[in-house]
Amino acid sequence: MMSEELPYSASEMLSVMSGRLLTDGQTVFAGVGIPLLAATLAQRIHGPGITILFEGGTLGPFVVPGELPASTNEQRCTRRANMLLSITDVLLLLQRGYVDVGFMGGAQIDRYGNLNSSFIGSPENPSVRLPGTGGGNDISSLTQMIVAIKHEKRRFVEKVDFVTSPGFLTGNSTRHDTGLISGGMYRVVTDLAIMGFDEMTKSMKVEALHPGVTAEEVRDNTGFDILIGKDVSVTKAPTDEELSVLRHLDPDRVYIA
Amino acid sequence: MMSEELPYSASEMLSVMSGRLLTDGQTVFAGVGIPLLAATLAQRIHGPGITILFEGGTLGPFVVPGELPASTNEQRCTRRANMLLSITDVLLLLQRGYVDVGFMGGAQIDRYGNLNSSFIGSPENPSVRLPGTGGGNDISSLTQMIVAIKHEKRRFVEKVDFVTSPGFLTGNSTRHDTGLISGGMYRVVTDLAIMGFDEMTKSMKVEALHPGVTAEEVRDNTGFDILIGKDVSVTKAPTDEELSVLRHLDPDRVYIA
Amino acid sequence: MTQNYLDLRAATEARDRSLRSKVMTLEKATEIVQDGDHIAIGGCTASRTPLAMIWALIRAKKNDLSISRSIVSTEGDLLFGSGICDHIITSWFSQGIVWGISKVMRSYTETKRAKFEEWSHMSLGLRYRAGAMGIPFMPTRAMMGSDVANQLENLREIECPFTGDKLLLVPALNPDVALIHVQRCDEYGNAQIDGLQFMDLDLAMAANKVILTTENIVSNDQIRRRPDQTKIPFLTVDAVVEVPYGAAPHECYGMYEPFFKHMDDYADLTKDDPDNGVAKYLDRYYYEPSNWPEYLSLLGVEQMLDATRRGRSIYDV
Amino acid sequence: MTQNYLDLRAATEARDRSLRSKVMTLEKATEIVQDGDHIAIGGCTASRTPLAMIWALIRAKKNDLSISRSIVSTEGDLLFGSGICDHIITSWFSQGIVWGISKVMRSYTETKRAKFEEWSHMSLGLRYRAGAMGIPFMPTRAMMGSDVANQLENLREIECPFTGDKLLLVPALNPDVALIHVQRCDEYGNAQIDGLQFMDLDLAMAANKVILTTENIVSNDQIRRRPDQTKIPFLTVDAVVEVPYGAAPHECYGMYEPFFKHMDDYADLTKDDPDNGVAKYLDRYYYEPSNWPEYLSLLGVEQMLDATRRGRSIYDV
Repeated sequence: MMSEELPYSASEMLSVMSGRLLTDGQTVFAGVGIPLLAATLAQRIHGPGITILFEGGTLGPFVVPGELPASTNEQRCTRRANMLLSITDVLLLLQRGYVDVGFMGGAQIDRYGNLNSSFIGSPENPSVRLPGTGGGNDISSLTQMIVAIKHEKRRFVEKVDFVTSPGFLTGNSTRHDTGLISGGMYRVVTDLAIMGFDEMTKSMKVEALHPGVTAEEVRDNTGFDILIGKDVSVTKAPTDEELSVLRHLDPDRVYIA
Repeated sequence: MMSEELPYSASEMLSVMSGRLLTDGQTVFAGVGIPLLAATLAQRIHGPGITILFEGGTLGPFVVPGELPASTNEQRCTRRANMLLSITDVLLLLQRGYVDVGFMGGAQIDRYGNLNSSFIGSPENPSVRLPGTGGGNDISSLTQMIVAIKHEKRRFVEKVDFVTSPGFLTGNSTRHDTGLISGGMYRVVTDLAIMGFDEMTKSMKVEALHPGVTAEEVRDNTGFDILIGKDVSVTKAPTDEELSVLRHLDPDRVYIA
Repeated sequence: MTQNYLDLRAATEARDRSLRSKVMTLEKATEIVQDGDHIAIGGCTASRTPLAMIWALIRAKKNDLSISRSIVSTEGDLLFGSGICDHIITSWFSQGIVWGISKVMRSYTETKRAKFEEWSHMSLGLRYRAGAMGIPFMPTRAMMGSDVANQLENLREIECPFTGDKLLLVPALNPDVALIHVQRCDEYGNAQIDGLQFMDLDLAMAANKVILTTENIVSNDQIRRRPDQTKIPFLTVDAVVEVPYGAAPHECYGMYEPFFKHMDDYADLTKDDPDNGVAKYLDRYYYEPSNWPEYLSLLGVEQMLDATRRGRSIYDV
Repeated sequence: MTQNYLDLRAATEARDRSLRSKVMTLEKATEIVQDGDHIAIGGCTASRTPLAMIWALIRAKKNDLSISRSIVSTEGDLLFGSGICDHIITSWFSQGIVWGISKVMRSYTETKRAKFEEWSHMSLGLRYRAGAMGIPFMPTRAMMGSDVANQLENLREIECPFTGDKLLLVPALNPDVALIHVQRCDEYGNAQIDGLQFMDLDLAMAANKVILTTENIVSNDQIRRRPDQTKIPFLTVDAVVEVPYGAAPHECYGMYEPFFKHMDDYADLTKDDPDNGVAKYLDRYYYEPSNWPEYLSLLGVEQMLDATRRGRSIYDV
């Protein structure tokens, strides 16, 4: 876990690190919260040509600092947008292949990058009925994914209780074989590290550690046997510029607290 | 054929007689020309609640007298319309079941009400390549049809050279068996008579003769053995009111000449 | 739920689809909804929710409704809590991300008093779209391989006869009634919708009947001046009810944003004892007021003005 | 014509879809079209036909194009007559009902110098829609049993796995390039289309590349003020060309009606000797002018003013 004296919160870390994964010119399907912050941060810092899509039906909005939307389905999401579409049509952009990256969170993730946002416990007798997939299943079925999630053992599990949003299913070619011939997990970003997936087995693998974090720490906070790449790099700490842009976007610290 | 001294043209006769077949409150998919005139006439005379659809994407327009559109796809069609839709969506209203009657013409019609507007002669080596189906095939596949056509032997043929718009195909249940489970020919209106179709065999049958026309005349102008109903009635001649509305709509006699 | 095509057509044919006034009261409009019906709700999450109509249906003590909606917010709690519905089909069900998981949804589903049937967002949209198009299914490339699909019975997989691709077929959904709230429409039901459309256009076309609530009834002349702005045609509409602030305390694009304070209070009320919380809320806001303006008075003029100021600001660009 | 899904995605992925200016000349835009391409044309009959772009493609002497359009008018004659295209896919092909059957179409098809591949109007629309949705086919209940369907090779029939209904599947159509003329768009390609939309929205989404011609380029600020009026998103667009009267002598909704006298003259010219008539027309209007304003000058200011007066009248209600 982050030590107390770091000059940024875990959420700020997630936003900065995942924002850096986006490339200029990409079209990014983002949920509200950290994904939206990360994509907007990327726009301001290095990717002015990044286009954000919201599942409520918004294409290419300018998010107004301090007026972050509470859902993807309200008018705040549409401010200075290039276009509004129906929900079904904006999601169909994924199926047509117009989206480069999907960007979301999740309650649980497993070794193969499957996400659960439906049930904690068995679906028949859950201990918690979660809110459900929303567009998550569609996004992860149809495009390359970045997941931003806090690194905790209860979240990083051997097998998710329920596959809401498919990652690589049970690894190897199982995702492709089930009919999901495009997309797949690209990166998982946490407050400890950045993970990718083994090219063959599709098992989760640490690609980079955040400054001051050890591989041991990552293992301790992961509920399955996570691969550690041989050439694990170390990320650069969030810069002052990044943090100040983030804090300008979310002055009330609704999402970055 | 109409004798010379009648106080109305064959096209006026077609417009009046087919307009009378529409009922108030119906939704009518109409082509330009006689179908449009007939539907508009019906609106003004007895069916103010009739809604006209054009395949260009217009729902419920008011046609302006003297500004009759030359096609269903131009702005004149949209004057004071209730809604404009895409072509595909307005045609899908037929498939969804929102249209009561389709209304069109055709170059050839046969015993089972199949229409040809594609080829005269064989499709491989036609003597005339006609303009094609447009929405005709969709309309006749998906709803009940009224056809307005001049009664000539070369138009009323045993078997059309090409089934552009399906009627009852080869009669009996063949239309239904091919997958067209709704719609079908309802009436064929000519300058001589009004035809329906035998309930069992689906062969064309004279239902009513226009004033002064004999069954013999109809037979002579029909290229197949047409059924004559036992209780053939006689239509009422176009009234002065009907003719004056028509001539007001088309003062330049573009379509009613 | 996959309706026979000829039955669907017969139901449509039986409706009076002529250009006629359909203006009526909320109370009268509730008679269009039959016990046991499947009702589709327009809008999404806390946006353009037809809350006035839902309010009237709850007061009319309907029974055994099933409901579908793109994303379900507080109206889902109230539908469960009032007992008029025990089956909701949606992709996401909670008040909104900032308020956390709905305790009422949890309480009702975890005790199995009600069912939350989960579909992916797009697949539910495609079900309405297939219904709107008069076809029995829509093919899609999503949802395969997931437990979301595994839990659903009414799906088919095929190999594409053109390409050999594996495809999932989702069945058409033709709701018995759709409830849609719009900024304006005429007395016949020609509706304009500003801003986000959500799934409402497909809903109107798919449903067997449509009840429109509207902030404002405008003249048919105004509609006919810009027919390319009409989003829902009168043909599909069976009732038009003028209800200002008909989505409050949710948002209506360009007119008012959510009544945030009220939404916070609701979350607080249902946090610790969701069953009693929702019951209290229903008593106070749904059963006790004698009419819609009284309901709005309880929300309070101050919140109305605040929500309206924020709502209008979207055009100040 | 049914494109492999992964190839389609790869082609889309390879395009620069960022928010960047795409403004260029007609001549430059012709370079986007490759010999052998399948080109979809927006508008319908004599409405919003992207004639300036077609004019430029004919002048650029493209080869071996195939073309699809909802309904084909005089531009089909010119595409055949110029030799840049010998295969047109459409539901109806002639100048317009009032001018009778196109003699040029007859001449070219009856002598088998060119092919007119006939689909029903809706089925062609559904092919574009499937292409726009990223699915390989769309089911429909039309066209079965007819010779229109019998003449086509690329169709499949299935029994619906939900209902047992017989359904026809029409294959997705993803054109290499779509040409679309609009009233206004910004430099990035966000387009507003007034009035009749025809099949243009599906076309833009289905195509691998899109060339927009526009009466007027407006600022991105203006677009962002009413994002619910954007009909085609910049993402899909590869070229933006500002061409006033870019559909003349056809119509552009709300701006000008068809140049009727010119259309009558064209019909006369091609009536008796269609091959020579169309060749003469091409010489005079397509090859001889050195630029688009010169072409418009040949149509004549008087006809421009008349068409414009009639065009604007649609809003005088």
